[in-house]
Amino acid sequence: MTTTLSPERTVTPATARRSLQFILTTGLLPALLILMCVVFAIVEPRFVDGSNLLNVARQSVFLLLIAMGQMIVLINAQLDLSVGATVALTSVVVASVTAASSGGPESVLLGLGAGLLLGVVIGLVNGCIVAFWKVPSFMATLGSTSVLTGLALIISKGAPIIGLPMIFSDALATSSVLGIPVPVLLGVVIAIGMGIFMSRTVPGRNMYAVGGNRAAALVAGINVRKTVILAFVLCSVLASLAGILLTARVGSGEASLGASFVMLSIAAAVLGGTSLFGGEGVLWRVVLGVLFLGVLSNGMNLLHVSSYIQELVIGMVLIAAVAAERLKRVA
Amino acid sequence: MTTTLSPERTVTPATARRSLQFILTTGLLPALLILMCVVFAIVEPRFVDGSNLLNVARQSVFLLLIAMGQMIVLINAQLDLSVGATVALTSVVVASVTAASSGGPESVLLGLGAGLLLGVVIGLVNGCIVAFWKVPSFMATLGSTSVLTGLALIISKGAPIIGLPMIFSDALATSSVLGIPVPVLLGVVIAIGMGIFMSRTVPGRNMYAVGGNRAAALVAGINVRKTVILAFVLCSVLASLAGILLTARVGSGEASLGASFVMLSIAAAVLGGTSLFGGEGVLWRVVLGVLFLGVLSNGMNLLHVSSYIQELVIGMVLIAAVAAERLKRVA
Amino acid sequence: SAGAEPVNGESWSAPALLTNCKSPKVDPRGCTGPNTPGTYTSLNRSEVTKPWRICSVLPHLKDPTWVGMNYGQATQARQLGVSLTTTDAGGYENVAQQVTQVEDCVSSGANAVLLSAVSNESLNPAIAKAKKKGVAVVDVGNGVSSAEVDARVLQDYVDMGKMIGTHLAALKKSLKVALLPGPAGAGWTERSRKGFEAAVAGSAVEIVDVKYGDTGKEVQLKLVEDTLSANPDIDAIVGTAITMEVAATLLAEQGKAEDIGLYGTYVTPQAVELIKRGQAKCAPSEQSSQIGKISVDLAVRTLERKPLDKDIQRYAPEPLLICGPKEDGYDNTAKFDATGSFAPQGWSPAFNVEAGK
Amino acid sequence: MTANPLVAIRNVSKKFAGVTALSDVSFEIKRGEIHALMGENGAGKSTLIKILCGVHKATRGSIALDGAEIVFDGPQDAEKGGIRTVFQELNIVPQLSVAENISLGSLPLKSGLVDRKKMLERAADALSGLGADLPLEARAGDLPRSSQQLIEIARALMGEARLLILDEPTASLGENESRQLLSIVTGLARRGVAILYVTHRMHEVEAIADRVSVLRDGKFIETLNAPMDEAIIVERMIGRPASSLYQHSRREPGRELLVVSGLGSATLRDVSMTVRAGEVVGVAGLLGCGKSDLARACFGLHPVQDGGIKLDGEQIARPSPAGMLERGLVYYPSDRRTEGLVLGRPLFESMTMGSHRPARITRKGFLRTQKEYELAHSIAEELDLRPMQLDRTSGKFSGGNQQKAVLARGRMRTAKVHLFDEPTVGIDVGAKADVYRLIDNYADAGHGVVVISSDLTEIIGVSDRVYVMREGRIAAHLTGADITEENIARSFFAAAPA
Ligand SMILES: Nc1ncnc2c1ncn2[C@@H]1O[C@H](COP(=O)(O)OP(=O)(O)OP(=O)(O)O)[C@@H](O)[C@H]1O
Ligand SMILES: Nc1ncnc2c1ncn2[C@@H]1O[C@H](COP(=O)(O)OP(=O)(O)OP(=O)(O)O)[C@@H](O)[C@H]1O
Ligand SMILES: [Mg+2]
Ligand SMILES: [Mg+2]
Repeated sequence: MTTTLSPERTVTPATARRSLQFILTTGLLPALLILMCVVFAIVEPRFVDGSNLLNVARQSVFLLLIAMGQMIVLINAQLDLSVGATVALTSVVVASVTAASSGGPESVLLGLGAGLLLGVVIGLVNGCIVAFWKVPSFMATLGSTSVLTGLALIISKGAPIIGLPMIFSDALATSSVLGIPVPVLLGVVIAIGMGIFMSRTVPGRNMYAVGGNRAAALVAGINVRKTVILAFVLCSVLASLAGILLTARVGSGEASLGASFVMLSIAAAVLGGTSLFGGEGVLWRVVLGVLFLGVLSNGMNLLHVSSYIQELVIGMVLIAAVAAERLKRVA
Repeated sequence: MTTTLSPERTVTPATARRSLQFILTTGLLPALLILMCVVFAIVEPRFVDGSNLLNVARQSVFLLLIAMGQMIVLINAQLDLSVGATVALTSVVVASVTAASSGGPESVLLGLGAGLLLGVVIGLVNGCIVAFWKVPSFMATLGSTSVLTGLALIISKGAPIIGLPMIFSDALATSSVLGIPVPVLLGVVIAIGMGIFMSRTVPGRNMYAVGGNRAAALVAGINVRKTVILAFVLCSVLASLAGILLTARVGSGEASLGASFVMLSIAAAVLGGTSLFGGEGVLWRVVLGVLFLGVLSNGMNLLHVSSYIQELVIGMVLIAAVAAERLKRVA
Repeated sequence: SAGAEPVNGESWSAPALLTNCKSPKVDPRGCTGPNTPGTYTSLNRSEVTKPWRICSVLPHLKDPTWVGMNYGQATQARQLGVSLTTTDAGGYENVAQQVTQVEDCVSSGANAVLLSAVSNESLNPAIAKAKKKGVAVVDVGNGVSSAEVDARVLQDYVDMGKMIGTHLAALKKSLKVALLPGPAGAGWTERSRKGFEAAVAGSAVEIVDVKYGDTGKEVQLKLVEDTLSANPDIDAIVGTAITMEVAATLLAEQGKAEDIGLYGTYVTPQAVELIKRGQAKCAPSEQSSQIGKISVDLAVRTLERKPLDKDIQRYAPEPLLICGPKEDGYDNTAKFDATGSFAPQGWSPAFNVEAGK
Repeated sequence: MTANPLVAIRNVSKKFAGVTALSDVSFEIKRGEIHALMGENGAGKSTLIKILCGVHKATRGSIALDGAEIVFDGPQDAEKGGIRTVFQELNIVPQLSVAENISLGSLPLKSGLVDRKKMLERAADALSGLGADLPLEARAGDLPRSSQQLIEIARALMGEARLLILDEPTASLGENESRQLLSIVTGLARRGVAILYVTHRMHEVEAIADRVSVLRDGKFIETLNAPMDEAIIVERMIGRPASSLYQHSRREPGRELLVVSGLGSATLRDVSMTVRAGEVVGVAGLLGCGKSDLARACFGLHPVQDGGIKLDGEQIARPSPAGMLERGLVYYPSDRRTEGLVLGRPLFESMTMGSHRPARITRKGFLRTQKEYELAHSIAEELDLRPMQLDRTSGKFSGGNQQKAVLARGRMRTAKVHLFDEPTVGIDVGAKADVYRLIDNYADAGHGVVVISSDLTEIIGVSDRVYVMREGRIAAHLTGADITEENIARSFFAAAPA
């Protein structure tokens, strides 16, 4: 009504209200992420360099893939602690296989195939232990972490596996399409696919039901075991893919690769609003969670924050972000 | 009826039945533990040496303390990932404080006091974040792990803190009473105390209620927040005590101490039948869980099993033991 | 196992640095101080009177440095016909685990412990206990501050850091350097930083950034990327061998290979390869498999009471600064003999070498 | 009675995000009276109770206890004020023993430690007062819902209460236990305890209530004095005169759809049952007689050792929920919170859960979310589900409306046989008629329907034939005019007629 009288006056509260609305419905995370980016950009203009932003994207892909898998498992009210060891074993196996191959273009496919197949097998084993033996996933995947790490060490004998064909790294790490690095492209495509899978397909929807109330899902005729096993397989395959891309990027097979992803992937998923108790989680928010962690650490590195202080800050930010989200929901 | 006819015949099935009964009611763990000890003793007689057994006991005390704390938190349907970082920070603080002290007998008390006080503070902070801010404990303690590690690094500047008075190590690590090392004695006394606390006191029982059904506990008039906070405080204090004893044992303050206890303590508690979902757990079984892990690793070391294979074995045993327990319960 | 050397039991000699730990100029804690170049001569199998039982306690067996150490130790144990069992703590964070392993070793009846400590300080009580039980202790690879050890075979990481620092300072160019020494809080990380800082102090080399991080490749990768973004104007990166491995590709990718020199505080076979190919400039080799060989020999010498030299308690293989074609005038890669540093390709760690074989 | 009432509720309003649960409610509860609180599903009864006992805070208005205004910070404050509550949702700790659950929050002490002996004595006393006999050391979670309900009531009855609030306490109790409870309640009232009693069972209100307050859509309508006319109460509740509750059209039963023969399990003994097309078969029995387990066995949720299950002529070797649904047998669980709904997800998801493909809301493997929502919406409309915001999470709906969402399941797929386990638990009179209409329509359409219920009038009202169960066996099989309250009740206790 008063718009004609004083446009400035009414626009401001409306915008403010709309942005408050946005924050309240979509959560604080996007707002925090934007705020953080703005602060970093002001304090350190190099942050918004094209090359640095591409850096952040490239670094985040590995965590993104693993965090998506973790989200899927978390939605099923499970947890996968073995993603790190899966990355390690995949790296070692893929490097061994491709190093022994001809080195032609087919070695890329061979490596991809071997790695993803391994992911399927690991996921099946984890899933079956949880679904059939009824071992809580925390323990099952803690155990399989140990087994997979042992296997990776036995295969690699404690030394990196070298001799990957150049074409492997070229194809999966350094090449780019339309200026976007292949791994980033892959990450985006898979994120979209997983987003559709979780929200628009029956197995995806079933995962929310199984995680939200397992008994009710069973009574409603959902094959709970199949659903849980599928979730573990997806998670392990995504972790394996991350392992393949990492191996291509670092150019060797390493049994020590990936350990840092276990807790980070859970943190990113939860930061993105995924519930640790199942039944809740949306893909695009997990993407934001990953970017949040990536930007925070990149920004602090650019600002030369000491690693000791970084530890401190990351811990506090993690707690504060989750707390803010909770308190907002209550309010 | 047939006892008079052929005593041997009837004794066997009766004994078998009774031992089966024992296994079914108290769980497989005691049986597995005994079996493992027997196997190790046969294959490697040194295993049952007095000195080796004392070794196992001495080594297991730290894990025992932390696993007891973890059990208490788990019974409340929470989780404490920060026990490792608590050990580290305690070590650094206690070493700094005692190294700066006179070195007389009061420095032992000073160190103990500072360490335990730190434990109380860490537990209060963790507990309040969980109880008041409603941050899931997984995230809260993941965050506080990062904060505590940062603090430990800042205080120690990344280097071990030396100069602990001799008396500190003497009193808390090397001395023994009636042939039993002080740390072991402490562990036993605290285990008994905690056992009574959890089974026979109101706050202890309340923890089972809160973990089993929070809403029910709330409407029954139990102060849920207070209970949860108390659990975190107990857990952190036990972790701090482990940190103090470890510091006395290694003779210096280290920011890298303790990280390996996080997963081990959860594994030991769950192996001992504690539920990851709250409301279930008995202290003496957690003691068995700790001994199980301690004996397994000690035995494999005595048998010179390669560390790669050890990883593999521990993982499989962990899964198998939990699975056996589950399947038994279903049967 | 693949690549094992022939066992002939013959004595061998190699250049080494010798330190008298009791000399007034030497700090008795850890026996660091001036050393004199000399030679280390091993025992002959015929001089060994008993099938001694030796334990080796390593921090982990997940990288070529420690696998190389294992190779050297196993090889020398076979040469001398003594038994050697190896345990590893599974990582630098597992202090308590390593203390346990030393105790397990002592209670298993070993005659000597080869201790590659995960912490400079924390193993001291365990060492004292082992000594009390009459077990010989040799400080291997990492260094401990205890004065009770019977002998030491190690390259101090202070010296490693110093070596690369001295080299940079000697270039007499003004260089802006980013230092990525390794995981925060690990003993060797802090020591190499200390050595490097001491060596470049007062020179034209300026340390503009220090970033800690685990030696997992994914961690170092991110760290180097961020370091490059944060410091576009640096002239050199000095880091762990893993840092060199990931940085070489990154620099090539970003077209900065010509502008930024890569230096390391230690090497892996891959890092050596990079130096040879000119993708990295220089890094010191601590000669870990050589350390391994000397450590077993020294332990047996101690047990047999046949010291090489009564006054010398600390031996180190002569450390090597490997520089490649990229570092004008310093290229020595042709002379580099990898067998002193690493296990041969395909070597599987030996956890149990039995006596007399 | 003293001048000021025990509890005075004045202008209480409560808003949740999106809904007003109560608006401007005022009435009083006197000492020693049994005050029934009635209203349709979602009328705000449970919300009002939660405000009275400190679980929720009122958005506006005040509550006075004994003339003094009170503000509770939590249930423990209410307990200190002498207010005891049995909530609609069960609040037991499944891992703890029966005895400990009864003493929850007030464990007896002896020299600082928990006095187990006293705890057991107390529990035994409390339960025997209810005429119940539960194993005191058993894990509460292993007991059926009805026993758990008894535990809760026993807990509330312990200690000195001034106001006892019971929110549908008999919803999952059998006839016997219900009767026992009613007599205890009257006894308490005679001793001066005020009782606030919520139920959807009219005959209970008639039997015990001194006054009835009615809520409709969150608004206070009226307080009626005894004696009361059922028709008037119902009219006040639903805002229009009540129609007849039970519909029962005459049908000719067709072929045998479900044949259960000689079923034996941990709780069932040689149970045989036949369900034909176009008939409604009632299954009655006392608490714990195994009537639920019978249905669960047919659906594959309860493991059986002997006997066979035949569905529409096909012998089922190993029934599983997914397989039985596929074949056209639908089971409606009695406990909506544990087995019916995903409480944290939108309600429509719980309605379509497991039925995406049979309901044809998928295309080429993808969900057609728009169509899904429309389908759920149309079925919800049929069942008069309220409020009609199906994207609210299930947990935010009132108990009765949650129950309706569970009942929607059979409309999502083509079904032949329906097994209803306590289908009207927590459903108001108006909606009950809807449910019975639903059941009758299924039978008219030639489906076989089984109704398992602890409510005898319900069994008699809907069934063409009735099986009565006792201790895991079929104790009687009644048809036609034999279906009477006396006959059924007699079979509860007496040996089965040969
Ligand atoms: N926690 C909550 N959040 C949001 N809305 C709620 C919540 N609890 C209740 N409501 C809403 O408040 C209204 C009243 O619910 P209430 O549970 O009080 O009904 P009721 O009278 O007890 O019904 P019933 O007979 O079905 O149990 C309903 O519309 C319900 O959806
Ligand atoms: N009071 C009780 N004490 C112990 N076990 C009981 C009791 N009541 C029932 N049970 C157990 O419950 C199981 C039968 O439960 P089921 O749910 O089939 O009975 P129901 O007739 O449906 O009873 P309800 O009316 O409680 O739903 C059996 O395992 C029986 O042993
Ligand atoms: Mg209600
Ligand atoms: Mg029932």
